[in-house]
Amino acid sequence: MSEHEEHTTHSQGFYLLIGAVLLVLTATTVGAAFVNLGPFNPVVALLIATVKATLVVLFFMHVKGASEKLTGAVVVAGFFFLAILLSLSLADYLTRSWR
Amino acid sequence: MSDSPVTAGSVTTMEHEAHNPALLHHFSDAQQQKNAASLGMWLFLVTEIMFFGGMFCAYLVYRVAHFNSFAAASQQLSIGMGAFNTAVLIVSSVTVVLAVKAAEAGKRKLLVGYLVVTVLLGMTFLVVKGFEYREKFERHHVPGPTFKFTDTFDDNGKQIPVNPKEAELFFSLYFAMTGMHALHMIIGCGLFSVLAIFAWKGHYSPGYFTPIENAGLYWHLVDIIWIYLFPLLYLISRHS
Amino acid sequence: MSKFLPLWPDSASTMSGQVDALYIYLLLVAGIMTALIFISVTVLAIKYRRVAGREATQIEGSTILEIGWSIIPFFVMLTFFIWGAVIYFKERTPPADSTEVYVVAKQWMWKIEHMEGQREINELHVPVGQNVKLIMTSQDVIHSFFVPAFRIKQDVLPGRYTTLWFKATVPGRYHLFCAEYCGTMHSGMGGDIVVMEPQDYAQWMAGGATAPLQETGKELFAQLGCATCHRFDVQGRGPNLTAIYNKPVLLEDGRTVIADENYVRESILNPTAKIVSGFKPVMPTFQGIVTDEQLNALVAYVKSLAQPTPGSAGLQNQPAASPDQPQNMQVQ
Amino acid sequence: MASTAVTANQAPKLNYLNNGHSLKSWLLTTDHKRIAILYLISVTTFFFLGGFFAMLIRLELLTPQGDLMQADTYNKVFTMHGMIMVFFFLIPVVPAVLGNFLVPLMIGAKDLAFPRINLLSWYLYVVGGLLISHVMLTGGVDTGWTFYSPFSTEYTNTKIVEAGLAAFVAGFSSIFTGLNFIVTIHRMRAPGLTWNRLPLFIWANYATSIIMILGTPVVAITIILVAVERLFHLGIFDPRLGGDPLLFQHLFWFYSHPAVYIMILPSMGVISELITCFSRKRVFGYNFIALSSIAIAVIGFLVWAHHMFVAGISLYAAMIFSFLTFFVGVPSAVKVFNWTATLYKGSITYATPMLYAFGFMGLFTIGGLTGLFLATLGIDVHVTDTYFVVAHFHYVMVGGVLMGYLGGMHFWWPKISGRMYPEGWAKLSALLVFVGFNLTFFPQFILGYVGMPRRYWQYPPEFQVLNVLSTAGSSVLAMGYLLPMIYFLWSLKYGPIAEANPWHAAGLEWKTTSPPPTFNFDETPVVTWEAYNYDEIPDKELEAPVVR
Ligand code: HEA
Ligand code: HEA
Ligand code: HEC
Ligand code: CUA
Ligand SMILES: [Cu+2]
Repeated sequence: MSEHEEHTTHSQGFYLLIGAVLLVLTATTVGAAFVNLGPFNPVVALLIATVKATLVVLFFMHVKGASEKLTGAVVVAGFFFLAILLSLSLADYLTRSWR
Repeated sequence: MSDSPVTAGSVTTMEHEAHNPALLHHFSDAQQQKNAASLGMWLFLVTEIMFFGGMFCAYLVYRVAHFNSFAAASQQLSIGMGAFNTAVLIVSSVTVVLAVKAAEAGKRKLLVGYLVVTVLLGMTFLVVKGFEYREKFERHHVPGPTFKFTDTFDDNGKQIPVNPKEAELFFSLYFAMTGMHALHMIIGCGLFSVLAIFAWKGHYSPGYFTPIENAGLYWHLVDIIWIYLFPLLYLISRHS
Repeated sequence: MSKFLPLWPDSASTMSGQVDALYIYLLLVAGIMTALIFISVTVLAIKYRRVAGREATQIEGSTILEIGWSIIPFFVMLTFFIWGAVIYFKERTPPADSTEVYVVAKQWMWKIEHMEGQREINELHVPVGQNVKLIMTSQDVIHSFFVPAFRIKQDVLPGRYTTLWFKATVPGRYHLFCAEYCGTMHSGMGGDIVVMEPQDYAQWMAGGATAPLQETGKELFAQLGCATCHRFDVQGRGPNLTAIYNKPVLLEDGRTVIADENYVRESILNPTAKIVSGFKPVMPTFQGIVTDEQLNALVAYVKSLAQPTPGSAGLQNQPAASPDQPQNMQVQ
Repeated sequence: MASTAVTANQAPKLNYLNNGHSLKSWLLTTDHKRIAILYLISVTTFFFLGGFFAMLIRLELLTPQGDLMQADTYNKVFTMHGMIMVFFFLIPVVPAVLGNFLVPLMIGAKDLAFPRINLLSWYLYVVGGLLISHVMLTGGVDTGWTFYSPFSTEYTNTKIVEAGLAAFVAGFSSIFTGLNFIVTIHRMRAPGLTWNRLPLFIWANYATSIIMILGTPVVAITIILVAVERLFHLGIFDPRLGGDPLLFQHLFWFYSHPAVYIMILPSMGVISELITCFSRKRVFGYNFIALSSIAIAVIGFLVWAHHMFVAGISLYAAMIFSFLTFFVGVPSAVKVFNWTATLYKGSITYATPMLYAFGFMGLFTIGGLTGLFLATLGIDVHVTDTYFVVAHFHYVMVGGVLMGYLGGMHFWWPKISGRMYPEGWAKLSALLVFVGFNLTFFPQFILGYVGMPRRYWQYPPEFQVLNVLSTAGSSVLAMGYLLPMIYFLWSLKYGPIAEANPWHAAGLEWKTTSPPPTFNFDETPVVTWEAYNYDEIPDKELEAPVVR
């Protein structure tokens, strides 16, 4: 079974490395919150969160290098429809006060 | 003729290579079963994304509408506990992924060890969360008749009074989102405890460790949700 | 229309003819399409019914046909969209010269306040030929103001204003319904719209009035102490409220918003939500202190400061152009 | 070939129905076909319950005054009618009954990918059903099936939390069904059964499952937020806290609009099967029908706020959503046109399933076109929340989905039960349903445009005539629904034994015996042909009409 499926697990060191990167990013995001970046504070926070999430999805959840393209498609679909929910809702809220 | 009905024969076509006790009868081989389980899990994770998505949508809409109050309320959260918990979850994700690796390598004791550590980390998270909640109770930051909020929003040194109602809204979302997340953590801890017992009993082999893998996927997703919850709830406008 | 078997609603506003025209167009297209499908199915089903010795002819499909019957209906639907959107836009944009009427909905009645001070319950008297703008809010759940004869409807929400306008054309008495489910007596939450000739209306107006709404508002403005901060002679602690209505306001956080009814309402109930640039957030909230009716009066008053006579100034359609942006009024 | 099947059947053969008779062998079964039967029984029960409430509604509306029941009772009645019909009947009906039965059969699999989760789905459904029955018996709910806040969160004192829980649990039942279908369709297809050889019913269920998975969780969390708001004062939608009641509507319709496609898509899949079989033809434009199902599923997520045009959303959002709504009309139109074109040069028989298919095409067209009326902003302002909307959705849901379901039930009844139903009675009931349906719901279009609001317990007297017509129609309709109930039950014992393939239809499900054995196929079939290869199924054997 596992013969005909090139397995995607990485070395232990690699996982520890990713873990360390995630911890550093956490520290960064806390630090960045205390710096006044004007409107860019939330942008930076979300950017870092997205990088972290991507690392988890790609390496911990083994989407990167998976023999199966379907998994990636499923993940992308999930976030795509979430984006629809958020953006079309905001399309209402952000234009409420326009005239 | 291609459409002739299947000849009525004996029903004993079940002689599959049933060398794996975990292989269910309706799959043709273990690979098919494994792929099915993995796809099923991923689809379930998508439902989780959408489930939390509803709350993220509410959060987004209200944050845009009541930014000052949200910032002021956010500043009342304990950034220390939040950051600590984020770190705990990240470490637990690492132990999970190492557990999967141990399972794949067939190292039973190592696998059990990692699972137990994961559960402990999960519990740590929940205990810290419990302390946070208690603090909220003590400071009357729990929505409802006893809710009180007198802090102001410090906008570059200018103190802007905050409508306590909107702060209450923030805390409603805070409790709904972190509460739902904590519920998922509890389920995850339970799941890994059971898996640890099974692993101890030797249910898994390098050829079959799908439950570990799938529980791992679940745990990582719960981690990802926290990765977003943390900056969104704790880190609004912390600079001053 | 027959009162026994009405097949078409009364038509009593400037909107109703326009909506009916679009409706008839839709009925026509839908009728043609339905007929097309029904007739094709019937004809094909009969023509190609099973007969001994004739086999079905297999056809794969035709990309040209597929594209054709995707694109053509789409363009037909586009006409629905455009026409419908134009009407909707008109329905949602009250003319500048509208008389304003405040509506407060609650389970299960409509409370109506005219600018001149008349109050009614479950009845609204309006003159023929006059644009009327309703400024509506609810004290409890969501309701919906629905006048079939005018072809208009708007949900009435707690916590904010929604608006609706119409111009009645035919005198008479028309149904007012609550169209959003609101509890036990939802079906009883109705009343009448009474459309009158202008002279009858004037006569009706002459009776029963208390003080005009903005006068009530003015009194409240003094009573509640608004006037201590919002002065008209010198710059007080709060901005001068003259002529803010329907003008853009620059906020402390750099955004600009239009000071419409909802803005004024919010400023009173939740002053810190939007801080006017250059001012300190010292205004106390009046939530729980003023009732919805009093709030309406205050809003009417603040608006009257911008409009010499209610509803007649033409400020509506010239937003950003005005040079007297609020920040010019600030001294601090 | 037909004869082999008959002989096979005459010998007492082990099939899924007689493989174990104990209650346990049913209640703990993991056989998708048995689970389908469990669903069939429970869903039918709820249909008649919902229908019973519909009759109460219609009786109350016979007169303008509210005389049959109290206003509160009426409100509870239409709420129960809507909730039961939507969550406990129409959403599960085609996927959970026909889909459960047929998806593995049609793709040549032994079962669904996760048989135990499939059983769990049914139990969740039952738990939800029991909860809603409990609510019904202990006071009911009166919010309408839409649960609009703040009425539901603050003002009503009926059993919102329990009813919400019922919908929540039923929602998870449907999520798991969808998950099971997607995995099964991806992973368990018989060798040779490529994506473009799949029956269109499978495509339709696949698209449906996508919606179930993406949409249902959102309504689940929304329901939880409402419950939490009532229980713990977490005011998420409360306007007094600066919350927005419209947010509830956004979240609710984000699911509940796509949910209407959960209902219609599987039924459309059924229609594709029926029309091809009874005109003995390859379907016209296979790819376009298949892709239009997916298109409907995806575009269906972009249009939800068309339920909120007068709710107080922004002018611009209303325009965006109106515009997007018209896009779903296109793939729906593609389907209708392709079905019609499939008839062309066919060899058509008028068996009962085909009559239902004709009914579907006509009534769905009317329902869908009036949906376009509602999507047109200027019209919706006038007719929203009136009986026009009620008529629209009964046309698509009853005239569309239910017709498709009944057609499918007749078509696959021989496969499910091993017996034929009585054709004459079936034709009569199809006629009753069609006539009764139009009499019930056509007057409601007029009522709506004249201005009668929905959810009204009493109404101005001038609307009475049209309401009387509608009530009269509904009793004809009730007859039309009771009849199949009776003759299906009758046929279980007295119906003629069905062949393996009584309709000489093309799908894989017809290549196994009727009723199928527990593991569906004695040998896993290998597919070497396209779907609907009716050219390869000789017509000559059918010289004598199939249908007597
Ligand atoms: C099975 C269920 C189902 C289906 C399939 C649909 C299909 C559609 N619905 Fe419907 N709808 C409901 C169930 C359904 N609906 C329910 C339950 C409600 C009320 C909920 C409540 O408030 O309680 C509702 C309400 C509803 C509203 C809100 C009304 C209101 O409350 O104000 C709207 C508005 O846009 C709408 C639109 C549509 C459209 C555009 C389609 C389209 O998908 C239809 C597409 C089909 C066609 C268009 C027909 C075929 C096409 C042709 C033959 C081509 C020819 C056409 C041209 C040339 C123009 N529906
Ligand atoms: C699948 C969905 C579905 C189905 C099949 C039906 C079927 C029917 N519906 Fe329903 N309806 C809805 C979904 C559905 N409805 C929804 C979602 C609403 C909105 C609710 C809301 O506003 O919240 C609604 C609302 C609604 C209203 C509007 C109520 C109002 O706004 O005040 C009306 C009024 O006529 C109505 C009538 C009918 C009728 C006559 C049938 C008939 O087709 C039913 C015929 C079937 C039978 C009659 C079954 C046979 C049963 C018997 C003979 C009874 C005997 C049995 C026992 C005693 C157990 N429905
Ligand atoms: C303690 C002083 C104070 C009192 C009392 C007060 N206000 Fe204000 N008001 C302010 C200040 C300061 C601002 C500008 C900052 C802000 O937007 O909060 C303001 C802003 C406003 C605005 C928005 C003005 C603009 O230019 O956009 C309105 C409208 C308003 N107030 C109405 C009222 C009414 C009506 C009352 C009485 C019921 C009232 N205020 C009582 C201080 C006050
Ligand atoms: Cu008020 Cu319905
Ligand atoms: Cu819809």
